Parts: sequence; C-alpha cells; structure tokens
Amino acid sequence: MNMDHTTVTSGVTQTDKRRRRTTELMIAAAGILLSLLLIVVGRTYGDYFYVASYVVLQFVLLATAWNVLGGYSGYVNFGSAGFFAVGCYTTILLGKLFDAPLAVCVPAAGIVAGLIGLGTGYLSLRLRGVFFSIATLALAVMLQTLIVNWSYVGGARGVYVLRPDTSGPFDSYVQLLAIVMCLMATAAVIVAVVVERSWIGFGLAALRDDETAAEAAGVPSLRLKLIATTLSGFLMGVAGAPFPYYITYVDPASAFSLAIAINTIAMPLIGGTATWWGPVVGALLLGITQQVLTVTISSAANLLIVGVLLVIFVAVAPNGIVGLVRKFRESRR
Amino acid sequence: MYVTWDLMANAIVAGILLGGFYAAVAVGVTIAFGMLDIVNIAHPAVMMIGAFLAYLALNTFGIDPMITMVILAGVGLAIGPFLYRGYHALIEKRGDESLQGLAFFFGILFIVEIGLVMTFGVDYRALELSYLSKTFELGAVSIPARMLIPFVVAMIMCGLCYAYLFYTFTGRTILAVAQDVEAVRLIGADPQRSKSVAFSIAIATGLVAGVLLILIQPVEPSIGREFIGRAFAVCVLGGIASITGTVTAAMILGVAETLTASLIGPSWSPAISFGLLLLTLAFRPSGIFGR
Amino acid sequence: MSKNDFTINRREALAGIATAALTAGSIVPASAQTQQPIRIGMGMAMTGGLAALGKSALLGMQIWKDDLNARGGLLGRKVEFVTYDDQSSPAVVPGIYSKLIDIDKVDLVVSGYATNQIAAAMPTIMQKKRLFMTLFGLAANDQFKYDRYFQMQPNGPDARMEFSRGYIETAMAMNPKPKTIALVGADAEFPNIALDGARENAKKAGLKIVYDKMYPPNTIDFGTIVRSIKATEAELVFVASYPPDSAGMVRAAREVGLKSRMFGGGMIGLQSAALKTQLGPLLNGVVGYDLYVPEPTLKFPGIEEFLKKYQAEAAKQGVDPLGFYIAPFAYAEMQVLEQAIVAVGSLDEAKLAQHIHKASFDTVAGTIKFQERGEWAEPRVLLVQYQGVTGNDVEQFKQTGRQVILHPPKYKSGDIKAPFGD
Amino acid sequence: MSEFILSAKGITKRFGGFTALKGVDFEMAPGERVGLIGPNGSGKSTFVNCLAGALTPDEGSIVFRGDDITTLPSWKRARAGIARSFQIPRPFKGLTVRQNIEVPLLFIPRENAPKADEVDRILASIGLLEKADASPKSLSQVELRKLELGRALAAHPRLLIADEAMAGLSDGEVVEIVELLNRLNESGIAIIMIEHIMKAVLAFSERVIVIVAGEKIADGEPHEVMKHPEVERAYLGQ
Repeated sequence: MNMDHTTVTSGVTQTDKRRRRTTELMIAAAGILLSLLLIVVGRTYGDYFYVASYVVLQFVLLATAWNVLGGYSGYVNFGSAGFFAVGCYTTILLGKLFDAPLAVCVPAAGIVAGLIGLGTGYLSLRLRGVFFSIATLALAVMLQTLIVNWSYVGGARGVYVLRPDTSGPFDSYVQLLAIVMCLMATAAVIVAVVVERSWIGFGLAALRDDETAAEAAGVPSLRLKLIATTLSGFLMGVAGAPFPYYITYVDPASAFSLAIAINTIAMPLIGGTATWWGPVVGALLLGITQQVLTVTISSAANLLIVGVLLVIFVAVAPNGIVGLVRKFRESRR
Repeated sequence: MYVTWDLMANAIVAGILLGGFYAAVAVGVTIAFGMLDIVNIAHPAVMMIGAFLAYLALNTFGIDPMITMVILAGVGLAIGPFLYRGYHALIEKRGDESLQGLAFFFGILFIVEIGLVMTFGVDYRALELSYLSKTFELGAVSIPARMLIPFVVAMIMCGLCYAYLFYTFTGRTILAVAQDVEAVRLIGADPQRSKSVAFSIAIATGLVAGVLLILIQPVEPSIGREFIGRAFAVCVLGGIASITGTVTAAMILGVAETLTASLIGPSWSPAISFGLLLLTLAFRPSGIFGR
Repeated sequence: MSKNDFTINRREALAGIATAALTAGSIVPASAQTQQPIRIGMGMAMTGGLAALGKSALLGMQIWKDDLNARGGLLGRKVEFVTYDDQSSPAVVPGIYSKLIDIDKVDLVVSGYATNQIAAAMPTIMQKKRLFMTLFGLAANDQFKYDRYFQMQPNGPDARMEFSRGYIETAMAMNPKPKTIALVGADAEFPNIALDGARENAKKAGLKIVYDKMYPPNTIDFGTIVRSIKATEAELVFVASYPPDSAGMVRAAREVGLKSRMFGGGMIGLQSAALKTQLGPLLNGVVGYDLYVPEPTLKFPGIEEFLKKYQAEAAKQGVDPLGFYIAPFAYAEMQVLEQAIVAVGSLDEAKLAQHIHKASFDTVAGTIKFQERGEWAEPRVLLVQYQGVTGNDVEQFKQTGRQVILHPPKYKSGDIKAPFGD
Repeated sequence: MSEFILSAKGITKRFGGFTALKGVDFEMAPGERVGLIGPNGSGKSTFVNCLAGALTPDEGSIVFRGDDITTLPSWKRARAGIARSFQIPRPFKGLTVRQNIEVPLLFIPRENAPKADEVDRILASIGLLEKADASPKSLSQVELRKLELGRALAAHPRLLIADEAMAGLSDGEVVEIVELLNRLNESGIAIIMIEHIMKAVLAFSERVIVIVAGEKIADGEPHEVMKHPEVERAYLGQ
C-alpha cells in the first residue's frame, strides 16, 4: 500500500499508536514473566503444571488466532481444527522427511496453514456470513479426507511421534513445550493488538459492519480479508505444530478434534470478540475450568459446562466478558 | 474391473434411497436456514432426540417406530412455537449478526448430545424389527426395506412440506417471509407467526429424520454431528430455500457417494460430497439449481 | 496510560488465578504412610466413543479391588483407585497422568482403554520411569520399546498378523481350498492394521486378492460396498471394522444376499452384548476374532465366578451385560500386578517390571507370560463362529455352542459351518 | 483529456436472463448537478451501482477523469474520487460517528495530507459534532443521512452519488439535505442525485436524465425533460 498512514492526523489514530506500543511491551513482559513463573512453579508442582499450562496456552493461541479473523472481520471460521491439524501434520511430515527440529517446524507449519488461510480468503470474495462458515467446515472435511488417505504421514492409522531428548536448560520436554507455547501465545496476542489498533483492524471493523459501505469508503476489503485469513491461519498452524510432541501419537481424529473446533469458537465468544483481551480471558477461563473439571468432576458433565456457558453467554451477554466489563465501567461512570 | 451394469444399477438405486434419507435430514435445514435465516446447526441434535425417543418408545412401550414418527411430528409441531419464541426472545430480537445464533445452536447441540449420553449412555442403539431386514428384489436390483422405508417416509414428508408451503395461506406467507419480511406485513400476515410455524415444521422434520436414521443404522449420541456438514451441503447445493432443489441435491449427493464407493473406493466418498459443496460455494453460491 | 495499566493488571491477575486454580487442592502429604492404602491411578474413558468398553474394563478392575480388599488387601494395605475420565480424548491423557504422578502421587499407574490413550500417556510414564500395565494397546510399544510396559490384549509379539491368522488357517483347511479373497475395512487405525496382516497372510497362503478397499468411518450405506464385493465372487470375505460398521456390514451382507464360503474376521463390536443382541440370528455363520467366549475349552480358574459377579453388577450399572471382551483382561491385569507385588514384596517398580518379565501368571484369562516388548509371549486371538443363534435374547450368549471356537486348535470347540449365507 | 469528468458508454447489465440496463450512455461535466429519475425497478440503482463499482457492467465502458474504471472494484473508484451515499443508510454500527468519518480519511490517499481538524470540520458541516462519540445506532433518520453524506465528503470526492438521500424525511429535513448538497457542489463536487421527491430534483438539478425499463429515455433541462411525452407516460403516470 503506497500511502503513509501516519499522515492521518485525526486524534484517535495517533494516541492509538502510542498506546499500542505500551500495550505490546506490557504483553511481552507479561508473557516472559509467565514463562519464568512456569519454570519456578513447575519446579515445585511437577510436570502436571506444564501439561495443564500447555493446553490452556494452546487455547489462548487458538482463540486469539480465530479472533483475528472471526472477531475483527466477522468471518466465522468453522474449520479451525483443520488449520490446527495442518500445523500438526506439517511437523509430522518435516520430521519424517528431514528430522526437522521444532524450531523449523513451527514457522513451516504456520506458512502452510497461512497459505490455506489465504485460499479461504479468496473464498470470502464470493461467500459471506454463514456460507463462508460452511465452506470452512467443508474445507476441514476435505483436509481430513486427504490426511486419512495419505499413508506417508500415517493415514487413518495414525503415526507415532517420539519426543527428542530433552536438551539445553530444560528439565523435561513438557517444560520446553509449555514455554514454547507460552512464548507463541504471547506473540500471537501482540500480533492481535497490532492488527486491532492499526489501519488493518480499523478497516476490518468497518467491513465487519458493512462490507459494501466499507468498499465505497475506500477500504480494500479483499486485501484486508486476505491479510486476516492468512494471519489467522498462520497462527492456528503454529498452534498445531508442537502438538505431535505433546500427544506422541497422532491420528486424524485427534488432530481434527471436535474439542478444538468448539473451544476455538466458544472461547472468544465467551470472552468477547471485539478486543484482543476477550479471547485471552475466554480461553483462560474456559481452558482452566476444563482442566480443573477433568480432574475433579471427571464426567460427561464437564463437557456440558462448555455448552451451557456458551448458550448463557450468547443469550445473556452477547458481547462476552468484554461487554460485561464495559457495561460495568460505564455504569460506574 | 468388476464394474458391471448390475453393480451400477444397484449403486444408483442405493444412492437414490440414501439421497431420500439425506433429503429428510436437510429439509428442516432448508426451511429453518434457507427460508428463515435461522442457522440451526443443532438440527442433528433434534434428530438424535427423535432417534432415541423412537428407541425408548419401541423398547419400553412397544410402540412401532412408524407410529412414533407420526406422534413425534405432532409433538414437534406442538412444541416448535415455544422453541421459536425462546430463540426469538434470546437471539433474534436483538437483530445481532448470525454469529450469535450460530454459537447459540452450537451450545445447544452440545447440551443435547451430552444430555443424551447421560440418559442413554454411549452404546450404539438400534431397533429390532423383523420387517426391516426384508429385501425386495427387482430384477438384478435389490432394495432393502431398511433403506426403502426411510426413503418413502422422506418423500412423503418432503411432499407434505412442499404442499403446505405452496398451497396454504400460512405456507405462502412463509415463502414470502423468505423473500421479504416487509412484504408479509403488507399483506396483513404476521411474519412472527409464519416464522414460528415454519420453525415448528423444521423441528418436526428433524425428529422424524432421527427416527429414520435409527431405522437405517445403530445410533449413539455423538453420531448426529456427522450430519451437520451433509445437511448444510444438501441445502446449499439445492439452492438454499427450495424444497425441490433440496430433494434433487440430496439424490445427487447420495448417488455421487454410492457411485464413488463402487467405482473409485469408499474412502473417497466424503471428499466427493464436500468437494462438490466447496466447488458449488466457490463458483455458484446460489446452488446448482439457484437462479 | 492509566487505562492500559488497568487492562494489564487484569491479565496478570488472571494469570495469577490460573496458577492458583491449577495448584489448588493439590497439597498432598509428601510420603504415604505404610498404613495408608495403595493407590492405583488411571485415566479411563467413561464418556465418548470408547466409554462402553472403558466402563466395562473399570468394572472388572473394581471387582478385583473389592475381592482383594475383602481378602485383606495387598502387603497389608487396602487398595484404592484414583480414576479420571479421559473423555475418549487422547489430548487430555498427558494431563491426567502427570496429575496422577506429580500431584496425586499415586503408588502405581495403569492405562486406560485403547491404543491412542496408551500412546498419549507413554512419554510421561517413560520420563518418570513408572511401571505401566496397559489394556488393549495395539502394538503401542513397538515404537517406544519401553521395558516397563506390559500389555494385556493377547495379540502376541506380531499383533497385526494375529487378527487374520485364524481366519486364513481355518479357510485353507477347508475342502476344496479357496482361491480368492476380498478384503474390506473401515479407514481407521485397527482395521488398517488388521487388513495389513490379512493381506500378508492371504499372500502367504497363496490366495488371490480380488477386492481390497477401505470405507470411511460413519458410512451409512454398506449395501453398495457389499454388492461390489459380491460382484467379485470372492470365495472368502475378510472384514475389519468398528462397532457401527460391523453391524452395517453384517446387515448389508444379509440384505444383498452375499454368498461366500467365509464372512467376517476382524470385526470389533461383535464381542459386545449390544451388537450380539441387535443382530441376533443375522450372526449365524459369521466368523469373527474374539478374546473370550464361554466355551468348555476356555474354563480358566476363577473366570466363572468373576463373570457371575460382573454380570450381576453390570446389569445395575448399565454397562456391557456379558463382559466377555475386555473385563476378564482388566481383572487379569490387576491379578498380574497383585501377584508381582506379592512376589517382590514391595512397590519397587524396577523390581516389579523385572519380575513380570520373568514370571508367568495364572489369571482368570489363563496363564500369561510376557515377552521383551511387554506383549503376551504366546498370542491367543480366537476365531469364533456364531452358530444356532435364535432371536435377540442376550442370555443365549452365556451358553456354550453359540460362539464356537474354530482356531487356535488348542482351544477349538467345534467345526466350521460353511458356506456363509445359506 | 475530455471535458467530461465522467463518461459512460453503452452500459449494459444483465441478471440471469433479465436485462436491467440496455446500453445507457451518460456524460457529466465537472461540478455538474444531475438528477436521475425513473420508476421503481427501472434500473436507476443498477446504473449508479455500475458507476460506483458495486456492480461491474457486462458491456460498455466507464471513463472517470480520463481513466478507464470499468472493471475497477469500488474501493479503487472511491480512491479515484467517486463517493456515494446509500439508499438505506449504511453506517458502521460498531464504530463511533467520528470513526465513521475517519474510515475514508484513513483509507483514501490525498495529494495534501488532511488537516488535523478535518474530522471536526466535517462533523461540524453536517451538524454532528456533538454526537461525535455516539454510536450510529443512537442517531435519527436524518442524522444517519447526514452521516452518510459526511462519510462521502471525507472521501474527498470529485463526484458524489446521492442515492435517495432524502427518502423518508420530513419537508424541513429535505431542505437541510438539499442545502448540504448545494454547499458540497459549490466546493466543486459534481453530484448525481437519485430521487423520488420531484420537487427536490427540479430545484437542485441543472440537468435531468430519465431511465425507464433499463433505457435512458430523456436527458436535458429539467423542465424540458418533464414535458417529454414518454416521461410523462412512463414516469408521472398513466
């Protein structure tokens, strides 16, 4: 884009810019702090803490990734499990082909999933609303069928992925995974903030409300949607990349899992889709609740809670926790 | 290799029978989603309720599923308006984007599924009826009753829906609502009432489709999810708001799946149906039969 | 700025809550006193697709626990279970096992049901060097090669060959010898492995494979597939499938009027009461692999009492009322553990593993000896044929002669009735 | 370079088998005020949608300020200098009134950077300064119409297409909007007004064109066009 956006001197945009930098820095600091905290607390409480943190942070990453597209532009991706699985299988493929280390697999997974995201972006040229959602669902099924029939990466039978030996400063491989996930989630949240507060987010917000009107106001909607779908796909792929090492045995059913598809949508909706911190709050809340319930109630009821929470929030607090907080603040004013 | 005319004929007949069942599943989606813009992805959950009620009816009270499905259709029509009122009060009235409705039904789908797991367990349930295991032979083509009965019921059901929509006043107002809510007000009908009736019909068809499913195959609570994609695929392929389009698209999908299974190999048949959907969405979003 | 501070504080606060929530209720006395019970931890599928067998297995283990505690426990201590529902989802398994080991500090861990679950627990188990008794894992240790792993499904060292060995050997013993075979199965883990083995066994036996296709899970219309197979006029039809499609294939075979000399083989689900009663007489003539059936050749000491207890309790809990498939092996798994602990005299897992590798164990599932990868040294996958099934009553399957053992010869209890479909 | 700011030739648009526009020619001078009238369903909206880029014509060409824009998407046309308001106001409901104005400011590049107070000036000129931080959901019908025009204004256009900007307004409000349009026109913006309110069209336009059943049937001085027999029959009614 050959124009300099800083020339727009309308008040809001400039403060936004300054505000954004501080927020970014603080999120980065919080992420690093959390990683350190993980190490310290993990030493005391053992690997369970890492495992649980990994899962919760994976959902923070996924929810944030989904929200970059779903929340900011209003295009609902039903196929998030597909993108996640693409990330997952990229790791498996690269591992089989080149014995590639995680540090290579993560960006590669992001790129592959990002390219698929770019493809769905072109779908959005013709498909809006529910039709786009159905198309993403169909895409996920297609990807799954492909993987099921691709025996090199395990096919329907699944594939074992052995963890490499723990190296460097890490006590255990799960510790490494948890910290990697923590840093990636932090980075994703920063990306979300940058998008949200830049011209991209502003344009997406306009086209979320009314795509035709946004175009008439000069918003290059296709370009923005492509950025959003690619970025969102990239981040979901990245989220899936370490999963094979976490689970050690991957079959299509566990990579394209329904739990991932559901949580990825439910978490931003419960947290609130308008801002970057909505999905973070939603993922932490729902993710931790699920972790705790798995080892306490430990029955079907614990999945029920996700459903009930989702219905209650959608019906009573359509703007999620973010909306509730805003209402609360306004009422105090 | 072993593709004979017999095999082809059988595959096509089987595909049409299967397509009939898909039509029964999708017709409710066509009405709720295509005509009313209600993204009821919990439709398969309604099916599961129907399936398990049919199981309960047969095994506890000895009621034949053929009777159960008539009762369930009535029940669906009776409780539908209340469900619609609830949905309207919670979601639709706000006029929010379909995202909220989507999420709402997503949650409902989950609640129903787990509710069923907690009541019936996770075992596969099936109906034991001697007439289901009969097979009719028409020359080289064999037609199992297990597929034929659902097909016939589905066609009757779709026919009734069609007749209702096109030959009654309320039915026509429903079609009008699908086009333009304001126009309905102008002709002096209450769009709210039309929508409520239409939604009830959709629920009723869902319950019946569930009974049909348990006639065809054993059922467990989470199996419903498999039908979300197919139902919406059929609905979209058929041009979203058209009953005849839905039935035709369902048949095409059924035949495409059975032909793929016979000619290429069954493992590719989901790719065929969803590939068809994706292509349609990408190049002809108005459906194969849309204008 | 101030507005931002607020937001960040919230985030940190939430992180704090996260920490608190994760560690809440996890304060456990550091060392268990000898008087305290021996705690055995596991994740088990109590919801989701694997729950039917998961619950059946858990019931089997609980009966062992009650029997044992009634006898006064183990090493003078009572035994207690710590169980979590893995929701049939491998993704939660690593969390469950690290919680069991790190936070709950259980004395021993055993696996939940099925391969995916076992594989997902393996890295945690291996890192902590725990003894791992596992239930129905399909060659899960072939990759890990962990020496404290012991698996209870009687697949033997070369699992993939076993699910079709009996089928092919029985077929080749028929007169005249069959020449052609059709292979069909669901596109998923177990059927893939079973078909792999069947392919190899068929080739070794000199059979010509005239059909070899997979269908996707959740296929509805099996008629089309069976018709394609019928068109090949294969003499033998080997099916590898999961419960819903096992039922679908049997029904479709009847509807289409498939006539072959043998039909069945690697069908999961036929072992459970649910499918047996659903299919009833449709099963007559179908052959299938099985692990235990109430035939006179399999009267291991204790099995009948166990099944009596199990069947009484299962009726109350609504789990599989027959309990032939997984429950005896779950009980036997705990018997192995019990006998090893008694022999070693402590809970030292290194010694326990050593002992289990060496010794042989008498259980309700027969005498078991493990080989170096923790599989049964001698496979015991049965091939049974359903004969004389009338109606859909469940009781008849508790009688002898309904599920006749054709293979292996050591346990043979009857002769094959062929062809299928007459 | 021609003397025209906009020159459309042979614009044809078909929907399936239905031809909505049949070879419409249209030219416009810089700063001109043109009224576009025609009965409902005559193809007026299709025509302006073809001009603004919401639709692409099947045949014909459109040249704007010397550049062929026939196949450009609407955001590029907006950047080229064509702004529009919508028949039914389409504000960005999730943004504030101020942000609504900021969208075109941010996305349409200028030769000279917009001044710091540009948003305020626009808001003041449409009388919405006090509601700058409100949500468009709280605006009245006439305020929404003004916001539409304000947003079009912020795009810094050379041509403004006002699609029924006065529908559903009271007489007094109509006057307000016409005044606003006049002021815009005085700053050199050419305006196409699509309107049913004949009084407003006649008062505002220098030239009127009439589209009936997808064809342009008249083009000229407002009062002469009104006397055209076909116009009387087709438009003013039987």
